[in-house]
Amino acid sequence: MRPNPEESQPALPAGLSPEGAHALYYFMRLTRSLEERLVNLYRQTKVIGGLFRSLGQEADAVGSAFALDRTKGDILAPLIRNLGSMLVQGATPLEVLRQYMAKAESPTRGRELNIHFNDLERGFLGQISHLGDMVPVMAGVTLSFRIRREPRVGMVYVGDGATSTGAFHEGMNFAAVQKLPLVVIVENNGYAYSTPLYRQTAVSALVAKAAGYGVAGVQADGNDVLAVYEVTRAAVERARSGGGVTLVELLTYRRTGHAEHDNQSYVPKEERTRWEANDPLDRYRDRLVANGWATEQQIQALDDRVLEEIATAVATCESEPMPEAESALGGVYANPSRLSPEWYRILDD
Amino acid sequence: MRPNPEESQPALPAGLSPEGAHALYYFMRLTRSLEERLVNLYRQTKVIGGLFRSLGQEADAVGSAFALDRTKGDILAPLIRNLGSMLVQGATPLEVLRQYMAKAESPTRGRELNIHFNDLERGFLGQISHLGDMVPVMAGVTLSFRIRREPRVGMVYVGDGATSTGAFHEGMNFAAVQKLPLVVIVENNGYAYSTPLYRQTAVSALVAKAAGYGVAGVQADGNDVLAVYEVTRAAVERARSGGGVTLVELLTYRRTGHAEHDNQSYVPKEERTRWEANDPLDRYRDRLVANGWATEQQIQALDDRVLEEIATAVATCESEPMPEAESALGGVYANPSRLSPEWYRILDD
Amino acid sequence: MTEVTYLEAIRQGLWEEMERDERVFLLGEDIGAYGGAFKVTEGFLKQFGDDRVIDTPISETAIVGAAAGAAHMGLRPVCEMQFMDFLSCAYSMLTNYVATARYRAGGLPTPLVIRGPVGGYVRGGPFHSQMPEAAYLHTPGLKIVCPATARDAKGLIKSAIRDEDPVLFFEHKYLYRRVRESLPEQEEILTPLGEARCAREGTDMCIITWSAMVFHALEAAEQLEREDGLSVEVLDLRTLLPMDDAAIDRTVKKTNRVLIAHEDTRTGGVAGEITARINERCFEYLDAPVRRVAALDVPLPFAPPLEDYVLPQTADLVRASRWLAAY
Amino acid sequence: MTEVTYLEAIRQGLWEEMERDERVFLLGEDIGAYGGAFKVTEGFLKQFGDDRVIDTPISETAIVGAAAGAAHMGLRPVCEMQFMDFLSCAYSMLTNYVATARYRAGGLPTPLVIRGPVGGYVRGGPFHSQMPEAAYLHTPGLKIVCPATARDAKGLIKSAIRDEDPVLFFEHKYLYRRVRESLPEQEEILTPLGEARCAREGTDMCIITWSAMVFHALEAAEQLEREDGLSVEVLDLRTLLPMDDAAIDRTVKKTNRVLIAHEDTRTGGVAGEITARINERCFEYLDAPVRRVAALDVPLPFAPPLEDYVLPQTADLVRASRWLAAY
Ligand SMILES: Cc1ncc(C[n+]2csc(CCOP(=O)(O)OP(=O)(O)O)c2C)c(N)n1
Ligand SMILES: Cc1ncc(C[n+]2csc(CCOP(=O)(O)OP(=O)(O)O)c2C)c(N)n1
Ligand SMILES: [Mg+2]
Ligand SMILES: [Mg+2]
Repeated sequence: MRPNPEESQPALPAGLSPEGAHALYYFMRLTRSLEERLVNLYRQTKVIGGLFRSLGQEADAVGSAFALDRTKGDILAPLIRNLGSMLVQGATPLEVLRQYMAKAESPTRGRELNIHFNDLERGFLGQISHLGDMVPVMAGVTLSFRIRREPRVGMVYVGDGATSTGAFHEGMNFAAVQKLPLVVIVENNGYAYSTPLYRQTAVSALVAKAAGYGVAGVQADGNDVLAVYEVTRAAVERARSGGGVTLVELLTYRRTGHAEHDNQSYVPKEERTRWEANDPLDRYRDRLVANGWATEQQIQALDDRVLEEIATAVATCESEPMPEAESALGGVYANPSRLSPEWYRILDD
Repeated sequence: MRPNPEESQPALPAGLSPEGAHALYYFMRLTRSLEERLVNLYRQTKVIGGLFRSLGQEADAVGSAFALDRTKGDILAPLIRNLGSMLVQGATPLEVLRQYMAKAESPTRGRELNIHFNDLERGFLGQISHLGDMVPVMAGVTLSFRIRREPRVGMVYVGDGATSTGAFHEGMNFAAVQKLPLVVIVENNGYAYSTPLYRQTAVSALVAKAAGYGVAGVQADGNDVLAVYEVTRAAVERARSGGGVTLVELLTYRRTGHAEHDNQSYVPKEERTRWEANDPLDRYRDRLVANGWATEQQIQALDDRVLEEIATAVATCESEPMPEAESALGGVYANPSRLSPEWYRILDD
Repeated sequence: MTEVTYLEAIRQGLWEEMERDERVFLLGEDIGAYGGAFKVTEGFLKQFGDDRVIDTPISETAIVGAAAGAAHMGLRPVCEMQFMDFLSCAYSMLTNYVATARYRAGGLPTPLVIRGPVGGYVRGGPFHSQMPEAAYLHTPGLKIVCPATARDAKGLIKSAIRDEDPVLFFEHKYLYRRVRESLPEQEEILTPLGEARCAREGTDMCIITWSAMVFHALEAAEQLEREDGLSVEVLDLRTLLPMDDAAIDRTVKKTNRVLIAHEDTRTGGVAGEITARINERCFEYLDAPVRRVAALDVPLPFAPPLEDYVLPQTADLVRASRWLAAY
Repeated sequence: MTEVTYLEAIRQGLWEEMERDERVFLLGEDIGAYGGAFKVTEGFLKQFGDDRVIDTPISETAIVGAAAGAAHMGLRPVCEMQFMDFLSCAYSMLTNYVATARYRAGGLPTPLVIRGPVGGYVRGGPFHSQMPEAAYLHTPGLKIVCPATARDAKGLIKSAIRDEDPVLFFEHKYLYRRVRESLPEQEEILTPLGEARCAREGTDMCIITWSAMVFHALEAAEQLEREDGLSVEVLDLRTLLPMDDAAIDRTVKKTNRVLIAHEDTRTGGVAGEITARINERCFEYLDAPVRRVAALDVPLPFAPPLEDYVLPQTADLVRASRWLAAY
């Protein structure tokens, strides 16, 4: 435990500075507000394709990503509901908006959607839709760390549903055998699309799967950002010091439908109400204030900053064009030659 | 426990009659001797393709299959080293020889090799080479039992190596969630081809995987045919009575190479010697005699019967032809029509 | 006669077969309480119960493998892929286990249907827009069905369920709610697998196609008639495997100029196979090279201008047709 | 110059690249202590250590996925499939994740090689004999290499490892120990991807083929020269993706009669694509229909008479060539 600056304040978790505590709040708020703005844009049909919310899961994404060390080149692979993790790693609201609105300047130049984009320098590798695939891929990323003796850590997110995939299993097992510096965050948010946990697996807690792979397993309250931070930080430390894989189960709840079109008719109302009362942002805000880690004014300032940043980003993004049609070509291969299949396109008429 | 016929004899395991005890020996001996004969034929290049032995694993195959109820329509899906299980279910030496020698009268008419053949009436479904695939398939077989409310049980064999496949994982999880009447026999024989267990998985006992699927898990000495029978029988009972899946880990050892061409250079010699001293047939024979469950003469008679049956089968098989070339056509679809791709063959010149 | 959508036609076909034959059952992700991502199976759980409408884990290999096992035992499984893009996860089980079962295992029956949405034009990005027929064309033992109309969607799903072999049933998601047709309520619709349909008669040239591209072809044909006075035949293959060679021969021999149009990428697409067959069987009847119109050889991008550029459009068909007619 | 087998040539190519570039590493099942099912990597573990020669669990999806991750980070993974038949287990990872990475993810590099044995004529049965090039042809982003000679096997594996994109490297197991050639010891052999090789000059007709079928084609060509006085050109494509259209055009325009031969089944095989390309680009040069010789459309059976009947043989090439020449 770090020395406590003010006698009256409870200590922050190990490794977390007062600025860090504020940053956690900032990123959670940024996630929440950016998604709210996206819902608006979606209703105005300015978002192309589906919109996936992480409402109620912001603590799990932000707290876990925050446990990585951005000075050491750690890398994470997020899921669709890990906008917060991407923001922590340095993805910007403007990039996210551009992706959702299919703009020419988006990181994928309009080729891929939503938060499917990456920047290995900043430390995030975008997922593809096929669930589970990022586990083997991150096993490979962390294998490169081990081969090169780099003290870097990888983190990969998996939903409760995605644990059923063969790719998850093969990647977990591979990483376990190779004792790779990988933290696997299993986000148990109760549902996979409409499928409740008990139809996805016969275990009642997904952390039970750790034993089957011979790796460490821990569970935490995914709506408590500090708890998330603490367990993940321990897992990151274990990974960095050669202790291998940890499966971290974070218990949380998907408060919206699978995507904006889904009205959640399959969800018992009480269940939703119960989890609304367990909002991770509210909880953390109250705790910040109650523990004297932040003042109301500081929080207000963070809220204001978030809204302003989003407003600026939206303004920039909205005025931008979509990509030129012809930019769909190119980039399938590193060195397009006259022999490239791209070249073999519409014949001259 | 059934009443003990002779005061001086220890009791047989529940469910096993004295005839059953002899049958176990018979099937183990039949497996061993048939494979020995196949090695001969292989050296004479009469076996086409590779030859896979189960030397030292006969107890695991025979004891587990014997725990099924052949009067109730139970079905098993064997692996390459489960010749013994196939024989228990009623596959004949002649069928096996025909398969290995690619004969026209073989169950697959020369289309598939070795013990890749099936008869759902007798209760065995042949594997394909792709490891792990039979787990989902047997989940489907047992799903049909449940849908139709039939009191039948399925059994599927998986090697230590095959537990790493995505197919194994998806099938296990599916069966676990659906609580299907399926017994999963994990044959831990120490190696997958040349790969030792510790390079295949980070768990030291594969039974640990049961917890990750929320199913029952048990472990037994795979070289003790009665122990195998007992644990498997309990698992079969559990399955039949609605208790769902059991993962049964049988500890055994692959005393030969992966196939006949493999000289096992990667295996420590002491290890092999140790397991040679733990031969399941020797052990069971000694126990039969020591416990008064069989006389030396009875055992000799069984040995003789086995050799005679094999000799007859070999004689029949050797004289038989391979299939006619044209028989390669047909049977891709149920109703070959003029539109079938088979029909679309070599154009008339 | 009531107006039904393409989606509703599939729903009706499934429903009728489940009522007719108690061996038929459904399995897939979110098909029960939720009724499927596109609501094709809405109401089925309530009607048929959870032994016949099974919500599965996210395990495409297990879905296909379990369907095979149940099919061996005499049931008639119908699997839903949430998007056909995810059938790739069951590629090995499907091509190695399922497709070969009858041939290699002494006639082991494996009657099953794998159905689900395919296709683009919906801003789905590279993993929710695939038109993957070419990936499965080269596997003997499979059948591949790609209906374009509501009538065929209903008639073919029913035939697929009654078929003795594994059938891939590719539903074009762009058509789900855009196609509406009057279907007879009394008559049972059963469309045989393996038979193409002449969607439009013509004499100057033909467009051979299937699925959503049929509508582009019809649009192009009308425009070409109007603007160029060309008479364009449109052949809707409906089933790709087995392929209706007789119908292909007929239209080629009649029109002598052939355009093959598909939504999938050009290289390795099904048009290659069709071109080869035409070449082998009707070479002397060709007055011009067989032309292909297909997607460009890139993963399908997301942004509307990109997707529109990569996917074949009616204008592409018109341009290629004019080239053919002028040849 | 020493005589080396096709297998030894691959071994040498791998060895040289591992010595040259420390980013190159190997992963696969039983490739370490055992040296691989066919002993291609024998001695590598001892030389390069277990960070660069990694024995993996039986997890093809993990092998390919992990290779992709390591490749993103700048390493140069070379995966071995014990048999290419098992690459089907990684089909989704390969076609969806690996092949699209550069295109969809802002140029994300994924240089990796997946190598291993393909092909029949070895009594391997349906799951150890596949020639699966057609399954991957229709995925933009992949390259597919199928060497026939020892020289090409060495030169192409080296180029594949140096390539910036994912390469499938299909080694024909029938050729492993049957092909023997003298290779120069000093000269470094680097065969560029995407360039066909004229294996035999001829003027009356051409056979376009690759992998083991090249030898059948050469045999047929010799027989046809001897018995019929025909001059047959043989074009060994070597790389199927990208395809060397210029070389194909050249031989078609020169010989005007084309036979395409492949070991894979006919329907959906690569010959369809080649036929379509020839048709589009050289239609006026064709004096006869393009003919295909391929395996029959069944899973490859095991028994020798069956396998021999299903797979194309030299006699099939001779017969089809005579038909073409007489057309
Ligand atoms: C292999 C695969 N199958 C199916 C899908 C379709 N799909 C997309 S999201 C989803 C549910 C995912 O649930 P979970 O893993 O719990 O993540 P969550 O949405 O709850 O964050 C499904 C089935 C997919 N993307 N990939
Ligand atoms: C999916 C797949 N990958 C690779 C192989 C090649 N292969 C055949 S047997 C084998 C080892 C199997 O080991 P294990 O499962 O332990 O069974 P055992 O041979 O020990 O009985 C391997 C790697 C295969 N058949 N299937
Ligand atoms: Mg979930
Ligand atoms: Mg083993």
